Amino acid sequence: MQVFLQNWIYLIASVSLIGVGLYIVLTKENIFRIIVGLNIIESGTNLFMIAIAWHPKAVMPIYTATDHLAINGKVIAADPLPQSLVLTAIVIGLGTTALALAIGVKIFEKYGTLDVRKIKEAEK
Amino acid sequence: MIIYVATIVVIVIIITSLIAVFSKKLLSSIISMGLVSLGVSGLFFFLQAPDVAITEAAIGAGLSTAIFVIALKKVKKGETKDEE
Amino acid sequence: MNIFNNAALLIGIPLLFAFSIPLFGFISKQLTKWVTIFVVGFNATFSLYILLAHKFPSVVVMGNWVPPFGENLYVGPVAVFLVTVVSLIGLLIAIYNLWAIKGGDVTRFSVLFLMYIAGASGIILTGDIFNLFIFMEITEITSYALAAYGPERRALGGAFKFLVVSSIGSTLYLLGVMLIYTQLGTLNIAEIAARIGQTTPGLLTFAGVLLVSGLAVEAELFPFNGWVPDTYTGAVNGVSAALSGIGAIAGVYALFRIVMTVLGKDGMYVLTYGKLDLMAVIAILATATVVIGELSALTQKNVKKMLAYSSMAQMGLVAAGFSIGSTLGVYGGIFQLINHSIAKSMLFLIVGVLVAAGVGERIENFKGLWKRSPFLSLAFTIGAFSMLGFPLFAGFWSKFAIVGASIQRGGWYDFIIGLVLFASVAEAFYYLRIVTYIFSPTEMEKPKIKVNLSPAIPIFILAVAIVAIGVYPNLIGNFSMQSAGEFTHKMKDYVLNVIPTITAH
Amino acid sequence: MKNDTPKVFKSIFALFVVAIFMIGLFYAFVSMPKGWGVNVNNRVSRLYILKNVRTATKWLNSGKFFAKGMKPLRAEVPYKPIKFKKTANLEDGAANVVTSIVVDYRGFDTLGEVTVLFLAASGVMMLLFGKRVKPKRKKTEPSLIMYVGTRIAFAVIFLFGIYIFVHGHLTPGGGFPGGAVIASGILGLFLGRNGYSPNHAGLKVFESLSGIAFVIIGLIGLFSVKSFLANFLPTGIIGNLYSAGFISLIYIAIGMKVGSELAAVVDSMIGDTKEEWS
Repeated sequence: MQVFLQNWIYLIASVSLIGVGLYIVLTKENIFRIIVGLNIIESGTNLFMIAIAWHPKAVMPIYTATDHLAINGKVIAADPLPQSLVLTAIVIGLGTTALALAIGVKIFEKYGTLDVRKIKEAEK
Repeated sequence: MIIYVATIVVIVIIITSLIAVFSKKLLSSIISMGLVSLGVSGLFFFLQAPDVAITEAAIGAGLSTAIFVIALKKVKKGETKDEE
Repeated sequence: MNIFNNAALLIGIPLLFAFSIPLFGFISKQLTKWVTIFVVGFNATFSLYILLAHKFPSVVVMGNWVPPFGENLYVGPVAVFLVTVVSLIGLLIAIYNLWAIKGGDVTRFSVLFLMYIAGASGIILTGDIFNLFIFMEITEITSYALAAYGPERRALGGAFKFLVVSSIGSTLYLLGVMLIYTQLGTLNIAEIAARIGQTTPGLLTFAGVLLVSGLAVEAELFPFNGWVPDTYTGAVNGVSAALSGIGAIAGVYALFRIVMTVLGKDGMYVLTYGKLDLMAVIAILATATVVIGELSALTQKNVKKMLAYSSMAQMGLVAAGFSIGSTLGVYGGIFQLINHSIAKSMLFLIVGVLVAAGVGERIENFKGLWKRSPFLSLAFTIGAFSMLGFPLFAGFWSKFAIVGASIQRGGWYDFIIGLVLFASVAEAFYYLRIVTYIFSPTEMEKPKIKVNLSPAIPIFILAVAIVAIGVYPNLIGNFSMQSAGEFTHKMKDYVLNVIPTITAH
Repeated sequence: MKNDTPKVFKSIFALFVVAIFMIGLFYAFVSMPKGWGVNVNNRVSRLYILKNVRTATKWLNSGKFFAKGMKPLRAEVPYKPIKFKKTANLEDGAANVVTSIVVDYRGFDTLGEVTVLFLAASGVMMLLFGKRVKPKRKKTEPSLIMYVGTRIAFAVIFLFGIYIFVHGHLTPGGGFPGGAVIASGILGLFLGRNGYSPNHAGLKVFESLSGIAFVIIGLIGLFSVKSFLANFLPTGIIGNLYSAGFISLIYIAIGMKVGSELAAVVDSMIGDTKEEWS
């Protein structure tokens, strides 16, 4: 049980989050809800990237906590490279969210609605 | 056993994300998105990534949700009748 | 490995000035546009110098960590050639913007426009698969913001659509990158390209599908190009020109750098590793793109929307050319890509001038344009002829090359001949319709259109370029041929130039 | 999508897409190393953790690094023990390995990342640009406690943010969370008083100057060490505050930039504007 959870629980979580986010983006009509969906997708992706960097005996990749990130020449720390990539991805996600919200606010100012269908009708 | 705690957190996160799908009010959807981010940042801590956990908590869960709520205040009228 | 670290200035100088443009904005708004012109001009000059002084192939090492341990830029034949084209077209559009962009936050517009060009150059130059993602985000974020700029409200809808589609696309790309990382433990394109055969085929297939679907958004391939018409139509014309002239080059380059260099096998015709040949998949997607794009363009009454659909179809042709997989096919694809960028950005600029003069975007508005402005009419005709591949115009040679490549490959790739013919016939139909409208007489006398110097210069230069390439195709053709080899011979022309000792054990 | 598509079909279609996607990912996961199978020693991160890229570079240049069949010998790069607060003059002095990757080994990514945030903030400001107008709605005035409390809290939060990014090379954290913390302090000021508005010109100048500082640090590397974004300062003893070369300088620049940028984003989001096209 424990081994199964260690292998799969984070992957299941990340894939479910991506799936839920994708479902929101595909079905919802409100612009803000679509942005919520994008955010959830992003959380799922970040979780996936961290999950592949981890193994059950991992320690934090920081020398402040311990001198022994490697024992007998074998590294035991969690993989720091995906972690640094996720830092980047989080900040990029914030940028996209802010820009999307600004576009959404602007759409509401000019169309008076946040519903994608009504915006499409107003264009015709 | 930290893995069982993590399992509980994962279940909570998935339930919260489903609330984001099915809730009628936009605000509760946004708040549950923030909670998902917070839970994910907790998982990052279990996954030995404290840097990412801090960043996700400050940016993903905190500031992102705050900007969302501010933007929502500007479009207060758009919230109510769009979802049917 | 030749090291030429000063080429980092191609990214560094635009960044430096982009950060300082808000300070220039305190002095004058017009000044910020001149700063953009100056910086893009610097990029164009510098890349032209690298091209002509033959400083390539070389590697730019970032932070003193040589590849595959750190990040690097690869200044190969493709990169130099495409960066030169991107910065020259960007320079011309920046000159056009000098006149066209007024009102709103001009300072921030200049920042975004400058970084759009720099981001496209970064996509083309980078040698790291995650760095590619960062530059993709830079171009995408700038293009959402630029596409949403303008007084018209339809711009916002297009920008939002683009945002949603390409955010999902970049997430898929990131997942694909991480799947490859779990197998090979590196992010350097050269090392991945050399060792891609060591991965598990099933995982690699799925990773390849994810990468292709992420990159197809910017390359405007079929199921991922729903954003194209709305975004191109909604944006102001300078931005539409930049999207079709600069963004398209960067998108196609990224797609085929990943598919051919990273996932491809070395050989006479490039196939990809994994259980699925992604080059064949792309050929099918490209065919669908061409058919849908041309058929939709036929029914449009709005010239801008028609240009948008035509742009989509042309990108399909480019992808079809690449997907043949031989050096000749890639040559045709690159050549077609350059011709499309030049002609399409010129057409969008002309539409911009006409809209500003009050002519309008509908096809009926173009009636009797010849009397009102011979210069614009002639330029539009040149662009249209190049698009449909009329002999002695630039587009002819590239379509000819694609047909030649598909004959050389043979097999079921022969259908690309039919595809090119179909595209040419459809394009002839809708472009010549506009041309006949332009030259048909009208009863009503309308005032002449006065074209300012600032939009006239780029239109004139682009028109001259089309005619020059048409008369003397080797002007671009030689460089295209040189760059095509880099895509098809990945070990010799890419990997060994970046990591020379990878095969010395 | 047509307007009259029934909602059920749309949901079924979405579920279908999601299901295909999830099945594909699980299919990929089966053949992926996970849990006990993850081996950091085969990845390039091993070199970053051991801070031994220079040795690997030497091997690479002599053709020893790639074995037959192009297999890299990352797992055999020798391990030199690193003692916290004792070992000096490592090739990268940051005790936090994630920081050393973010700023040093993959510093170019971080420059791009800062640029992305800058461009997003520019986009928000460009879209919401216009003449400031009085809000139509009547707002409730925050109480005096709120007003005073946020101001006191701001000082503490500001200090905490600075702590986070100055200690980025020693403890978890760094420029981005530090900047975000500062921005949330400023957000508190917005909540504390109606009509609070920061000094816009000051924010702009601050943002530009810190961005320019980052690029100039990179250019100094280009002209002194002959490589863009190369470390040109001594790395000192690992674990000391004054160590790790240019990492703290870059993190200070990033922290300042992110803080002022996000504050500007919040400011343009909160304010009501009326756009004007001349």
